[in-house]
Amino acid sequence: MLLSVRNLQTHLHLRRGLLRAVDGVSLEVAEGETLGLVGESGSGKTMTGLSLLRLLPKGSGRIAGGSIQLDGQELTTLSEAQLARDIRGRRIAMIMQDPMTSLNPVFSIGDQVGSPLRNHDIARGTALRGAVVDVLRRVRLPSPGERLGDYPHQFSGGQRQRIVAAMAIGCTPRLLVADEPTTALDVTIQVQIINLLRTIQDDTGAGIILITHDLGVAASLCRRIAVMYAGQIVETGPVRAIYRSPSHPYTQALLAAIPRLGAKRGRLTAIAGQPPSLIDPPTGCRFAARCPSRMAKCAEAPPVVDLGDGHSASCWKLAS
Amino acid sequence: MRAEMFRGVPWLALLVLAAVGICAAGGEALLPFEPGELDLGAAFKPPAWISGDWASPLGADNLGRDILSRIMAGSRVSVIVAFYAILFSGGIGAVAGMVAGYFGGWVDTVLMRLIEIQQSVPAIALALILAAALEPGLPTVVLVIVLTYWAWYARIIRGEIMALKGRDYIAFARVAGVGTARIFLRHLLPNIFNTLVVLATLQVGQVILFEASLSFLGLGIQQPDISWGLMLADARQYITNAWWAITMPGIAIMLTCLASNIFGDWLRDRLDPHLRQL
Amino acid sequence: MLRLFGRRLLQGLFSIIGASIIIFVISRLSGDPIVMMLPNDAPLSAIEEMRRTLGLDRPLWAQYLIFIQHALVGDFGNSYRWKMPALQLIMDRLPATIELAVCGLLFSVAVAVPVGVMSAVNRGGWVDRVGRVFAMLGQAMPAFWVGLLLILLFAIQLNWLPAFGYGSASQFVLPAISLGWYPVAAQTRIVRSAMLDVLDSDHIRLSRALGTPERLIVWKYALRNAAIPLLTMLGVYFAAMLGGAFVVETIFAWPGVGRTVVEAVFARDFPVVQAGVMFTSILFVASNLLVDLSYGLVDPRIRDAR
Amino acid sequence: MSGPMLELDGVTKHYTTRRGVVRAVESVSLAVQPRSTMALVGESGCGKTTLARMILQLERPTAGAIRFEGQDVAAMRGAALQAYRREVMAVFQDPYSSLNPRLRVGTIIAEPVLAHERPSRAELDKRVAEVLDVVGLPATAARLYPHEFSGGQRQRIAIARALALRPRLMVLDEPVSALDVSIRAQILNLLADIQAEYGLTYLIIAHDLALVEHFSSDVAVIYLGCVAETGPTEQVFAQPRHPYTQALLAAVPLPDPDHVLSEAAALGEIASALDPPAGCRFHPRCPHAMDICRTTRPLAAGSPHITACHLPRTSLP
Amino acid sequence: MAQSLQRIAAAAVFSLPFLAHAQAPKPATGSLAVAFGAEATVLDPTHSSAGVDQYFFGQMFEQLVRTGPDLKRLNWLAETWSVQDAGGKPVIDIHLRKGVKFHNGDPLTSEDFEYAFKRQSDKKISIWTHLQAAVERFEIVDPLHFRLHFKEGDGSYVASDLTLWAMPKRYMEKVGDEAFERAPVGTGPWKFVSRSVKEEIRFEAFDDYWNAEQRPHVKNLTIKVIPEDLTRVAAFKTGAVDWIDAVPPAMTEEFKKLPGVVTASYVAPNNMYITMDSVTPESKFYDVRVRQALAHAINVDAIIKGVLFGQGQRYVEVGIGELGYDPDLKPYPYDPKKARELLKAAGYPNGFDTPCYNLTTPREPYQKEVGEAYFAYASAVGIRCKVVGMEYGTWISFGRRERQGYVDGLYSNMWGHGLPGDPGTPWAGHLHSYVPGKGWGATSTYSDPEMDALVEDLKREMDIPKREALIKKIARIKHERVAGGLTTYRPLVTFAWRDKVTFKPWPMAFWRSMQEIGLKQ
Repeated sequence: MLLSVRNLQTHLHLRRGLLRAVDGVSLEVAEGETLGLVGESGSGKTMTGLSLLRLLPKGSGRIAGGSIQLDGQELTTLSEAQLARDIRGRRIAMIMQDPMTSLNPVFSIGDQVGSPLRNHDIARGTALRGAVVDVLRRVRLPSPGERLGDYPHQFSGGQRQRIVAAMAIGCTPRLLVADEPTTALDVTIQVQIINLLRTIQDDTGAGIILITHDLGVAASLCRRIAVMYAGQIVETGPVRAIYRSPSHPYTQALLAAIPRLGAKRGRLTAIAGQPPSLIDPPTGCRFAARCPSRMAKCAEAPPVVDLGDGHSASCWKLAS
Repeated sequence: MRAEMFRGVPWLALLVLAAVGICAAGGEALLPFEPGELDLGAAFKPPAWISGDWASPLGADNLGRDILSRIMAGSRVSVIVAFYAILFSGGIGAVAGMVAGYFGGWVDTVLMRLIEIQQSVPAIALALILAAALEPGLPTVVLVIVLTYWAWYARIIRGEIMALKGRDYIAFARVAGVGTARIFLRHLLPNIFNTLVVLATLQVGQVILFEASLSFLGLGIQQPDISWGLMLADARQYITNAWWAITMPGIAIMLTCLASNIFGDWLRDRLDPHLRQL
Repeated sequence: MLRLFGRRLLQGLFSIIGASIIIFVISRLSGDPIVMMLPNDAPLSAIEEMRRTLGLDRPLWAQYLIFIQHALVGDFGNSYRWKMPALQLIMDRLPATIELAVCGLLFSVAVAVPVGVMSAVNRGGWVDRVGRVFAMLGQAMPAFWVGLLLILLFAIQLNWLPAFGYGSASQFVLPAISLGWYPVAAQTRIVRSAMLDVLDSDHIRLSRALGTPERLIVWKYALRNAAIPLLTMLGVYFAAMLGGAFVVETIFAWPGVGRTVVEAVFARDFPVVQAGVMFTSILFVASNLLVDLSYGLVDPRIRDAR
Repeated sequence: MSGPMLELDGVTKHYTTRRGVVRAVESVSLAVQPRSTMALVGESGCGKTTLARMILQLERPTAGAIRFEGQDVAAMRGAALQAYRREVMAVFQDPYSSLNPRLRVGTIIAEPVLAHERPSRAELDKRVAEVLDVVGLPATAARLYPHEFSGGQRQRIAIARALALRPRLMVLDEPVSALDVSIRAQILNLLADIQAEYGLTYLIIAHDLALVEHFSSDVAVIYLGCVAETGPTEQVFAQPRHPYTQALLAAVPLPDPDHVLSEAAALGEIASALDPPAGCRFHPRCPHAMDICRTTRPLAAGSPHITACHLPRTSLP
Repeated sequence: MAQSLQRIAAAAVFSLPFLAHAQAPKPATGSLAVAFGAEATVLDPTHSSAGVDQYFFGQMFEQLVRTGPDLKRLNWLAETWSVQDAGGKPVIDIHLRKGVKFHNGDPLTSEDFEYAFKRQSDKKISIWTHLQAAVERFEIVDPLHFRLHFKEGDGSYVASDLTLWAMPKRYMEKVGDEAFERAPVGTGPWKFVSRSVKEEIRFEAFDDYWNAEQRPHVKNLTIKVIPEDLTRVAAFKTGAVDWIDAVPPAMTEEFKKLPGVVTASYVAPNNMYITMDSVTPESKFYDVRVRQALAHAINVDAIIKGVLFGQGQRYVEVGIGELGYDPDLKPYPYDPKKARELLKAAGYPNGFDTPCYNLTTPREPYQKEVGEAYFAYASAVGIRCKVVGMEYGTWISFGRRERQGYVDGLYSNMWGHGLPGDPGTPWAGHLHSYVPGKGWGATSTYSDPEMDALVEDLKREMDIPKREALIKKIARIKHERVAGGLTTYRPLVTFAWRDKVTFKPWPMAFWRSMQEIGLKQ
């Protein structure tokens, strides 16, 4: 297994109290596989992604437990320097949500795309330029050779996201964490980036964790899906199983709550209430308060029920 | 909620400010001596812990006047100058900034040009000439500071208002037909209030220093009024005879400025974190 | 770019004219130079004649028009006291003041940038606290007091540095510190907060995620971003330095414009006051233009936007 | 049946900026029927928000007319304008910026009422409680400040505020795009209920095509300030005629693992409104672009399903 | 050296120094840097508008007559001169010294003085034309002999060392005024080298200087300008300069104790007094008893000791060394009881309130503090002062009759009598009653026909012994009536130099003349 996360606990020490952003997440990503981490804001999906690289908010964020193994190497015990040298950008790279802000406005893109290559000793000196042009070509940036001296503002949103992708894949990482890579883009551009990610995966064979709230994007790109709610994974499984036969009440409700193109007009099925606070989360099933098929048992933590074919969900309803 | 509100309050700074406030408000009643009272026999009496006595704990100046009494009396002038200077510069600046920021157009253009003109004349030069044109003294010092600082407020408030103007609640108020007066009073003013408070707090120190510089050049507060800047300027002639005469009011200035800046910093972090750069 | 430059130039010109009107009017209100120039026992007729010679009997607006007409060709009139062209008097002093202001500014930036960066990096730590208090001290002490204390300590007690004079590098040290300490606090705050913002930005997070060493992140990638707000304010700080020079020059016997103008104000030597203030205004406008132009060097967005 | 409630006739908006003239909206003509829901859909920067702001009289059109029940909105002054302000309300996108943080919810909701009427204290409280009840919030909410509510609840407050005067037209500017999926449905349902109960007309601005299809009765697809296609939602979505509409619809990823996206539907990226392409504004991205598209602006044709495209209608796929 | 001053008696005015021309002096070597507290503006004496200008031009230019270190008047560029009578009108007859050269080598002739006279009488150039107003005609007899013909007597002409400065006519006509200002040429001991305004002026000893005995003994002299007291002191203490001007009074004691440092104090040519309106009957000070009460109320000696650190010299109307100094004229003793009695007699048993204006810009050291002390003493006997501060510019026009009218209340004032001193001009200005447009009583607060006549006589009197007697007479009356202000003190100025420096102070430039300065061999 390329990446294996076991019982990850990530805490944020805030003024208001201890926020359990990620509370016992386990997941696996195989080589060449795309895992979709789907959830609403505050569900802990981004924190899970950041925990992999230990890029938590300075001062307040801390991995409190669990293990993260990349190709069998434990990452949680590595020093900050080792992480920076061997892991970040080298073996695990990241693409962030907003292409408008994830490039440094005052450095040329040649410098920025070249930076990981330099830092990880992939290319230096005269070879660097060629390497940068090459990687920009791989993300299909038009005429890359002429644009190395240009600055981010001279590119459109879609092109910038390509440049960000180029920065990420420069050192041919084994795992790519893409955090909402298309959310800030218009639909017609979104398609282009989705296709780019697909191409990258075909080229490099890297594993991808796609973090998104958009069930459509997840469906179009992922082989497996993990649904997060309130810091925990409530359901995980192959993409078809999740969309065709969702088992957890939350997954079901989520799919019912979105309007679908081409579907019949009618009343949407809303999920009542709001997600719980993660500072003092309820014991037992965290979705219980909003769940239409809530039972008395839900006051206790639900078991993970294996539904076969790598499909599992945490729910008392399924256990019985 | 309450505990949250007082978290990290710089108590020491507040204590200093409170002491200054009490000295200023207490007036004559608190003073150990009449601050203008001469006693040539006691000239350059050192502070109590050196070889003086506890009647004049901080010693006496060249005319034998009790330094502690003078510092306490001087606090009154500092507070009065700061109060009026801040009231008027803040008031004028806030109104100008609000009007220019909200209405934009030529009003804004005129204001911006005025601010630029104001900025291109060195404050001290303007102060000097103005103080020379009018009779130097407390009202002139206040006027000079107001003329210098209103633009500072106006610029910042204008920026704030322009940002606020883009807020949807202002847009909604206009859509709903809410009158301009009410938009100013209910939406704009309360939202710049914090900024004003922070700016005013930060200005205290600047006012005190400004007054000191003017007094140093001889155009600030005039006797028989006593101000810290004036004491400092006067005592520099005796710096090697009686270091305490120049050090004590200097420390008073330093502590007050530090305290008001620290308090202002804290207020800013509490009320208006986006003003961090000021 | 050129168009913008032209517009800024026009705005600057407008400011300078505005400033000249203000200075002209207020200084004329500030009293009569004649009584200062003539001996006490000069007869009234002599006073009247002097006033006529200097054109002080004309209405204010006429005096202003004459003034501006002459000023346009570089003639600010002769100093009443120095009997030499006011322009020359000011121009001769200007280099010393500019040098002092630049040194003061350099001192403040040289302190503010490292302190601001370290404060931001070690937010809430002791470096942050100590650095900010040091910076704040400058904002809490009158410049002339600092100057006197520095002379007392470094010139008289320790005899390390000269207390006065203009020329050698060591003579710049004490005046530059007295002048430059004041804005350190504000600059530190700008750098610190800009650094905090930048360090919290997506692109720095991405840099970090891609394994850029912390040293490079802070001193290369973040600092250049954080320098922009400081750079924006440098024109304003330069003006503040020019203003501060009025006080500091007196303490350190600095042969600059500030001292000349202060003395001219006391002597009601209008041509010198006007020329002096006009030139500090022009300097201010020019430095702001320079800052505007130099943004482009640091911020490519602005380079293109114009 | 009377005429449209709101009519846009050749509405144009140009801004002069330092960098040139931004042609944000170019000759837009639309008609909104009473009790219908008209959706303006398009990608970011297409001018849909500018259109909304002109309808709300926050900006004035450079050319063209906006008519509300036959009256020119731009010409309104004084009492007429105030009357218009009473009929038209808005709900904005960001529930955090649309409520003044320093006012209590009760005051916020009462504000439009107080701008037009002088009700007694008790009556005002009653009306505030009523609208709060309509949006599903308890009457006690009136005493709290906005920051004490979640995003979804704030959006309910914003709706209550817009509803307080019982307006006839409501402009909804991306009312749910800042909200989470599970909350979105609540708000959309609420808006639908309110429309049904009070007979409101909605003008909704959105970029989410699925939402538009679900929520609106009519739709106008906007590209770079121009209307590409407009008509009854069902018709437009079922038989999109404009290549841009087609591209948009093809690009939406469906929550269906078997759906295949096609990239070729729209080429390249959106041009800038600062220097829009001549002729048909979509032509640089259009897979069917012809010579005429590069030079001549296509006229709008058809009824009620209107398209602005040079392609012969018959040859359209 | 400081004590020498105390010994100076009434001036014996004429003395003719016998100067050896026999051997050429050996050229001076070495360099010296000194620091002044104030700076001259112009270098051409004719352009001068303030006494401080003498600090620089006084080193380069010379007059016909000069006062020596012992305050005796010496014939300087004039070998001999005398006041003669020509048909009822006075004439001053002058013979120039032979062999005097300008720095550029031109010999000094009568034409140079005629040129100086013309320039000084030219309103376009000079503000001192009134000093020449009484001169009718300048007559050149031969290159070394000329006469000044007067319309009427002008006592101040004699009192101010015959006012004319030796100006190099040929050189000036060649280069013009502006170039002259940048490279002045005189006959004095120091040759101009360079100047940087607000910074320094450099001189070089003039090898061909006519006076072989009284001359500098160092080649290069740099005068630095350092106005701030502490900075100037620091410059001296750190060795950047070896001689400083105006040691701050508070530091004089400390300086006297410094090893290897010589200090000396001299009386500055300024006379301090307190003015009050004695003309308007409504004025509280119209009554002579109130003025006398004030005179008894203020303890000037204590102020000199306490506030001025002894850096002041008490004077009564006329100072020591001045023409007409009268050792028998004693100040009113400090006697608050007497003061209260006088007030009571004048109808103010409970005293009264009055505004008191204090000059806050220090023209003289610690002047503001002295003012505060004056007013504190006055208040103590019942002349209750409401102190109002005045900045210099305001003060300058404050007492001027044609602008201000009479000011209610007390204000501190000053008008220098010069060095060695003659009160003729100041008395014309503040003792004579105000006559609009005539220059009489420009700042006067007093009016008395008897006094007016006496002051007018003094103005005309050119005969020194008669003049002296007249001054003594006026001083007595002035003192009795506390007329034209209550005289208090003359400030002292202290110089300090390292003992490797030899320095003999001459009163020119208020003791800052570098006539005799050098380095010990």
